[in-house]
Amino acid sequence: MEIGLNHYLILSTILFAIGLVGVMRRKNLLLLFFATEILLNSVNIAFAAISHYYGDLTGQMFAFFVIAIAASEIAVGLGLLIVWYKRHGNIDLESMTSMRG
Amino acid sequence: MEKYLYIALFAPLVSSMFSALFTNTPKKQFVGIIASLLIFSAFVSSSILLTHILDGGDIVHVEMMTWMATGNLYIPFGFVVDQISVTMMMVVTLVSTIVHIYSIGYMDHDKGFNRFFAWLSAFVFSMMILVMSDNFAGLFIGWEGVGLCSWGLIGFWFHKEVATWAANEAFIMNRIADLGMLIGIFLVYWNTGSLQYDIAFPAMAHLDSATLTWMGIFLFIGAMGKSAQFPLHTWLADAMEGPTPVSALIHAATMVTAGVYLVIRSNELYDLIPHVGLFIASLGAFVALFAASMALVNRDMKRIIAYSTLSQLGYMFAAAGLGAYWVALFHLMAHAFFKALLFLGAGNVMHAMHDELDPFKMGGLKKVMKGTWIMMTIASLALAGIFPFAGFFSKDTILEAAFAEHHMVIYGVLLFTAGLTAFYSFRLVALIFHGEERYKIFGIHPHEAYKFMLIAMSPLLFLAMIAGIFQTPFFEMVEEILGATEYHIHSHATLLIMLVGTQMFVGLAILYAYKKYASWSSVPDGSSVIENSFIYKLLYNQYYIPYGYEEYIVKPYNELSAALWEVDKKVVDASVDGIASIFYSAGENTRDMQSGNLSTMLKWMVVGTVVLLSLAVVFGLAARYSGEIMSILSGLGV
Amino acid sequence: MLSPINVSLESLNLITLAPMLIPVVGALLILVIDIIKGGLDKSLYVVLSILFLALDFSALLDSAGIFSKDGIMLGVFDVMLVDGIAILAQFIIVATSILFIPLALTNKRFHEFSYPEFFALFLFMISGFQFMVASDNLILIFVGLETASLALYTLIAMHNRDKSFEAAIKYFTMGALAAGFYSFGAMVFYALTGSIEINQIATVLAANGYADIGYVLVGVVFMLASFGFKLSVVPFHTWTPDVYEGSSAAMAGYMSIVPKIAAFVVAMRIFEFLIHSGIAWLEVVLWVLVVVTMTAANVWALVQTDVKRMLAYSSVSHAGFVMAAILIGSTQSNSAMFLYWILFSFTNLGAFSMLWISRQKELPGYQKTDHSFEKFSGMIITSPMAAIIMAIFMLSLAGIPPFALFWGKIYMISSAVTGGYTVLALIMALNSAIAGYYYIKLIVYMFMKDPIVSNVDNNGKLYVANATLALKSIIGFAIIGTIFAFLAVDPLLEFITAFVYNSGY
Amino acid sequence: MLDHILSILIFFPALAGVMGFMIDKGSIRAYGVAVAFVEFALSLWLWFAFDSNVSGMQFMENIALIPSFGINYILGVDGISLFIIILAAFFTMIGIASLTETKNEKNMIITLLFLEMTMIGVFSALDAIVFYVFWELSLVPMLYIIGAWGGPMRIYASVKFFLYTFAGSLVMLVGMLFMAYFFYQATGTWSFAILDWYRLILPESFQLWLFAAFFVGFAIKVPMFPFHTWLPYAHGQAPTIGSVILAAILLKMGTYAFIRFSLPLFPDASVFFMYPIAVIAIIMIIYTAMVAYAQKDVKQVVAYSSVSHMGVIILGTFALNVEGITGSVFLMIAHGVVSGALFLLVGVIYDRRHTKLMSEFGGLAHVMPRYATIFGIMLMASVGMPLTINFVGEFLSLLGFYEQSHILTLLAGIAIVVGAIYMLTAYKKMFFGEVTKDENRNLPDVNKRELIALIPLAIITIWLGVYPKPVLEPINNSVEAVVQLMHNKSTTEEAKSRIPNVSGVVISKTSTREAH
Amino acid sequence: MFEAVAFYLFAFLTIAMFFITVTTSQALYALSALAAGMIFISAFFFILGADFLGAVQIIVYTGAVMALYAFGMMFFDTTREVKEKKGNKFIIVGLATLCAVIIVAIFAAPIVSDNMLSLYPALEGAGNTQSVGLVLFTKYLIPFEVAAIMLLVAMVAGIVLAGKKMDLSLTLLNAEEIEKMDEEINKKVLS
Repeated sequence: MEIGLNHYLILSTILFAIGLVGVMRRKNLLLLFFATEILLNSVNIAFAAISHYYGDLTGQMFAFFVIAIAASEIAVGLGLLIVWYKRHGNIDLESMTSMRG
Repeated sequence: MEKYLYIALFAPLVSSMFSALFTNTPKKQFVGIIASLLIFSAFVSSSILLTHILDGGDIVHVEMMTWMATGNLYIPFGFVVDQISVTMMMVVTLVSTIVHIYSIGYMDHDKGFNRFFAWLSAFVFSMMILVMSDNFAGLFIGWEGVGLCSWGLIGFWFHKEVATWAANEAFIMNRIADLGMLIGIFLVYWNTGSLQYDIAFPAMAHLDSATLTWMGIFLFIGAMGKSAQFPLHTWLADAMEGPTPVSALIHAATMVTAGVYLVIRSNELYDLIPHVGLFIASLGAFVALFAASMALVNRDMKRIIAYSTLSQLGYMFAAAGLGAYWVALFHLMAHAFFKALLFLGAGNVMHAMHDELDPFKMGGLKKVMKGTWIMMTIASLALAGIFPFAGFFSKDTILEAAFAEHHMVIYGVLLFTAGLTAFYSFRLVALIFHGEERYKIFGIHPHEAYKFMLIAMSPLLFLAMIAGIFQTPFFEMVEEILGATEYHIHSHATLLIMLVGTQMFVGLAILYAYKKYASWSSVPDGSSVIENSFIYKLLYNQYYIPYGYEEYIVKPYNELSAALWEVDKKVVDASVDGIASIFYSAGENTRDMQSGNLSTMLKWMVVGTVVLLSLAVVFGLAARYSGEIMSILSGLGV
Repeated sequence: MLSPINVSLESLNLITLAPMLIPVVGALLILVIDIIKGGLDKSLYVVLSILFLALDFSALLDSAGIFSKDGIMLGVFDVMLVDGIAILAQFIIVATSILFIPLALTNKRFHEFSYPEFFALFLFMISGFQFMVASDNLILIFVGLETASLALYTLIAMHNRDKSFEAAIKYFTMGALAAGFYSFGAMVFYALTGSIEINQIATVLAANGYADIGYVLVGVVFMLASFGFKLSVVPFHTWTPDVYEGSSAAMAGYMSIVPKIAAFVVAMRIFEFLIHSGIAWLEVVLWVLVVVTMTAANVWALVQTDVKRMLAYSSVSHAGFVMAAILIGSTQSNSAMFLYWILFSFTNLGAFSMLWISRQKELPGYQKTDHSFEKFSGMIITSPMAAIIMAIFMLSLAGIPPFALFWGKIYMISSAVTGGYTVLALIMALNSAIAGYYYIKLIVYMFMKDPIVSNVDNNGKLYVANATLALKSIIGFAIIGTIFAFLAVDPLLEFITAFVYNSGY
Repeated sequence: MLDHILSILIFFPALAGVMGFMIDKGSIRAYGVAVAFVEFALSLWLWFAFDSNVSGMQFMENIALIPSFGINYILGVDGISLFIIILAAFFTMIGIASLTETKNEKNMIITLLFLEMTMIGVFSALDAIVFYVFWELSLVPMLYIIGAWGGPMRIYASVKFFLYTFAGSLVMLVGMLFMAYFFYQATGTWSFAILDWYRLILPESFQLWLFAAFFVGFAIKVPMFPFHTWLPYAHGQAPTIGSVILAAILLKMGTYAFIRFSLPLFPDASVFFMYPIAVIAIIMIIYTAMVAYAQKDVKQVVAYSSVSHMGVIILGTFALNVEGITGSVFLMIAHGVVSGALFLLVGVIYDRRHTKLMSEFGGLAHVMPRYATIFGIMLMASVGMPLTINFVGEFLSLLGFYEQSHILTLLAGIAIVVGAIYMLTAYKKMFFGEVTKDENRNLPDVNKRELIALIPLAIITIWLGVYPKPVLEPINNSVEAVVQLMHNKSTTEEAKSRIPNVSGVVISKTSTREAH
Repeated sequence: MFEAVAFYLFAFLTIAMFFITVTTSQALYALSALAAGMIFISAFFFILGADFLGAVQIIVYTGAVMALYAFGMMFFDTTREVKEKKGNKFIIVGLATLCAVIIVAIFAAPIVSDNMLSLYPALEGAGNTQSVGLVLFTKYLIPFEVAAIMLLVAMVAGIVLAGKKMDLSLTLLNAEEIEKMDEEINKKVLS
């Protein structure tokens, strides 16, 4: 049984869906950030696979930059969480509803 | 001659404006005098014009200036003095001069003395415009002008609720008719291309009869309002709330005859449509009888006279409708004299009786008011058509005309009405001047009017007596434009029988009235048998027509108006506000979508994406399998 | 083995990089200055930023000159793409930034402006946006976008109070999700075409005649979601009101303009060729999104009680309005978009600046939020000039002629008319009427209600408490631009149309 | 200076308004009156310099504004707009002169000056966008006037006024953009110039849609049934000066626009929609007259009467012949004068009693005879008494429409009956009877300041009623040009027959004149 | 065959790990599962011949990112069980199902890739790292540099946000308080 591009794409999409579920489900911001990591990683698999099957390096490049972006996001995201945590002692998104309507 | 025309026309205007200057100042005697003088000058000018016309002079026709000119329409302020208008001018200026002088006495103690003359002269001016205009638009100016002045004068004592109510009623009812008139004018304009009499009337000969019929009907609707013909008659009786000189001038002698004037003026039109003429005549005859019947039982002196006016207007329309324009015009003139006299006499009585109007509360006044008694009696004789007074000549000619035209029903009705006329006129005279002095019960001390008032009335008395002799010269004067039909019964015997018969019939009616009322002694309190009979009640309540109007027109109008206002607020406006509030409440109801909860926000994003994704997939699959889908669909026969 | 690659420097066309690098240099300079000597006054950084932005602007002028002579420029291995719309967008970005940065010079002290990092990050952000618009390579777009976004999140948070953290976190989290969508979308396109350059994607797709329309649409959907987030298209807009409310008024005004124009340009690049290839689905979906965004945002704005939040929703609505340009996809509509956005930037920045100068630190009892409507009651009595200026901004936003936005509006609606979108044109017009209500609401408060007693006593100082000469000049600039926009419309229009047309849009 | 007199007329008040900020509060009224007087004098000069025999546009100005999009600053007047401009200047002048409002007087006067700019701008603009600019801009000062100085529901009323008219005009704006686009398609250049548009003959189906789009904007402004409900609120809540200007000038924008845009641009559509619009006009006339009758507040009576009269104006406009359109233009002026005066009069009593409920009055003719007299004159003008200004307009409007439909004119003519009913009833309630309320016993009669405003209006009312020629003639000439244009442009058979060919008529008219 | 086995094995493992990550209530489990999942993903990269990427994945994620998260977790004290309010499961499950359906719909059919041009083909005879390096420093030089800027931004942002500078909010202090604070700082500097 040959593993084709489609297998990877389906895998990637399943992981993406798991990430989405996590994004929607998580109330703890740190864990929510985990889910966003999953989103980006799932796409990376697809990029690498397409890159492989097309014999083209662009996909790997994209994945590379996605990793960089993910890393940067974490830095900023954790910074924000720390600020919030210092003030409120929690990182639950339910506590952030001072603005609404 | 133009000079005299302008004097006749504008002297009343000057008088009015002069008086108006003093509206807000206390009574000034000179205002009345100057106004009377100015009106008199108009009378003199009219007389000069009359002699000019009588001498066979040319018709005086002037165009003062342009009023409206646009597109095809050209309306000048143009005035014409021909045989018809000069007659009307004479009537108007004469009666108004007398009424002005009379009013100086009558309004002596009134706060609004100056204002009264302003309105009265304004009325004369409007009336002059009405009769002198050479086109329909000018006629309409006067037409509305007299309506306005009538409103101001009926409601002269504006602190009285009834007076102002009557004023508004008169104005509004006239307006209904004016609408008809306006439509008539439009018809004339769009069919003949002009509103000038001398262009429009000749042009009518070429029009088809349906158009002409409509024209005639609409113009006549206008006349019906102004002349208070059924069913627009109720305002006239109510208008008696105004000062009596006003009733004399406006609601007896001049304004109410404007409708007759219109029909006479449009004789060329009505000659072309005899069926409309017949309708007019029939309506006239009906109103003559109808109004007379109401006068029989009424207990208001002025209203009785008003009904008699109405009745006489019916006569005039009957004549005009039958094509006897000159007869109508002649009766109009004669009627103006004796009816004004009658009203002014009634004014004297009212003054004497401290504004008491119920003749049953008077009686025996001839002792204190001899002059008035004589005048009113003669005026009533004239009204009844007793030889040799004015009424005989004019009214009998109408009867003759009806007879000669073989409209026997009309003739019969008119004849019968003549008897009724005689009866109620002398019922009134008898109740006021004869019998016991019932006024004493009410502690009133009557006195005769100022002498100058009586003197002022004397020309009318004179004319009421002798106007008949003008019949022939008048006929000769107007035959040129009103048709030279003399209504002579071919057989002299028939004529004689008719004349004598009529006179006897009328005489009997007078005698009966005297017999019944000359020795009246009590004030009826509504308990007698006759007062409780159906017919009495019907007549006394004016056939319940005012009641009907109140109940079925005024009240529904009020209610409908109130309802429409509700509709305006609760349907039209509410729907506008509703649309606005749909947006607003949509905002209110959906703002919770923005719950402020980050998780919800993320879900919205995912939901949006998934929805779009599903749509995309559906579309993508449909595109991919479009061939198959089409074949399935076609297999299903879609 | 690998052979060395020779690349001639000229072929790199490094000039295309100049505008983006200038702010980077500026940012680094600021950081270095801070390291050498801390505690310097904010005015120094403000002026430095303005200077670098001015340099940036002149570099852009240079690019514009080259563009109008030689047409589209590619540079650095064709990653950079400097075409008309890139230049226009950068003009808007840089000019708005120049107008924004003096707003730091407030009378009162606010946290973010006291630290040089703010200015450094600000300049980095501008550079990020510039990269984003000046490329058709999805990677560079992504990286530029993230650079700018990460800086922006920090700038918001640096306002340093609970609401701003909340705003920053919300924005950040949703931004992370949007980044995921973006990368997934890019992946689909890459899978379909083997390329991540928009031109190339368009070419490949056109060559196979959109055979895999389903896949294309999946990619489009994810791109729509990701740019829908940036452009605050309903239902991806939910961050907008909270973030605007949480950040300082000045920042909110800035956010309503600059990130969006950058996103618009990219959206134009991505969606325009799809629209032109006649994908009915995209037309319908965009139509619906445009209409829903305009209308729903307006409807929500109606019920707001805070002016800033109201303006946030109004910005969403304006963005929806401008999105129509992408849907219509004609030269006229794209020009209209830029015209609209230039005029909008003046007006909106002015409006937010007016809020900014009235910002208090302690809220009196009648005021629940920073800029609640009650705060502005009777402003015409206590502070007439400010009230009139604010009213003019509101009228301009409502599209009352002859103020700035009206001209953008008619040109945009006209493009809808010309493009055959009659119903859309009507809806666009009628949305202005709905919007009228909430703009008028502020005018009602300012002009028709009685002033709050405490404000009468201090002569309306409240409304200009934060004002300094710098802020006043910015507002003066904005108000003049708003009122006399009709004089500038014609040259602007010609300039924009030429640039847009020559870029092939 | 005459070359730019229109620009001067438009921007002089605006400039003066800006300068007004520098004037001290105590002196602002004198300043306002002076400025308005100068403006009025300028407008009279415009009339003086106006050549009545020319039917086309005069004092044209043309400055490029956004040439690439066909928007240019084009101004001009003809007989149709001339008198409304003068009326606007006149009413601003007497409005400021008779101003009784003392709260924030300065703001009020400056606002009025801006309003004057927008009003004159609307009537002299010959470019659709410039027209639209002033049209919309005029809402803003009015919004402020109603909202800041009005009655208890002023904010609701002003916002309703603003949004309603704003929404309508936006639809019109889309129509304008379509029109420009069609022009662009036909000629290859963008243009919003009305005179350019006049040359464009559109197919009927396009005309119908565009007519409808323009109609929404105009109908709300007029206001036509069922879009009229903002008006009673606006009038009911507005201060006197607001009502006066609203009734006298702002409402005329709608009817003016019908003549300036709808008729000549879409002759076939005008004919097509003639009957439906006439029916609406008749509903306006009768329905609102009855609603007016049901009012308890005298200002509401006058407000609803305005709607009723506007119905007659609309009817005259859609007579589509010279008589009717001339009549409707004249009636615009007439209604401006009369309703303006009536609102001033209501303001007089409101200033004294701070109520407008008729039940609070009664017998005022005893205590305020001069007031009663002037009110009476205006009342009679309002009900269309001949020799007052209104009659000329009403007569011509109805006369004109009679050519199109007899029955509808008959129905519309009910105006003169129902108008009399509500007006006379209101007058009776206020002025007749005994004085029943003690507060009314010692009311002062109209004072000098009020007379300054009212006497000229009374004089105009009578003067133009007796001698309308100086106004009627220029209107007539311009209207003839419009009707001729419509006739030439119309494409359908029905339109050709409905719209008269004036050129033949002009000759015959001169001949009839000579005959006299 | 080996490839298939490896694919399914790692696919199963990644899915399982990530599933644990999003569902577990123990933060520590989640973190560990995430880290494991990241490593398994790098396995795919190796399978697919993207050695460089695989290495970067392990270094960056397991090395840097996870370390960051771990620090964060310690800071936030989330080593205990995380209590999360459960939202509406229906929405989540529904959306997930929809996603799944869509996935099947999308990728059930193969993507056509006949006319695919390889723009930047992996060089024959060169290792993956070399090829990547070549492309990265030519074509993607600019993105690379911009990524550097981005990391700088992230660094600055992280320092600013997490550092002391945010401890005292000038935004919330009024003028007098700020003055007092400045004085204190000056004193410190002087002393």
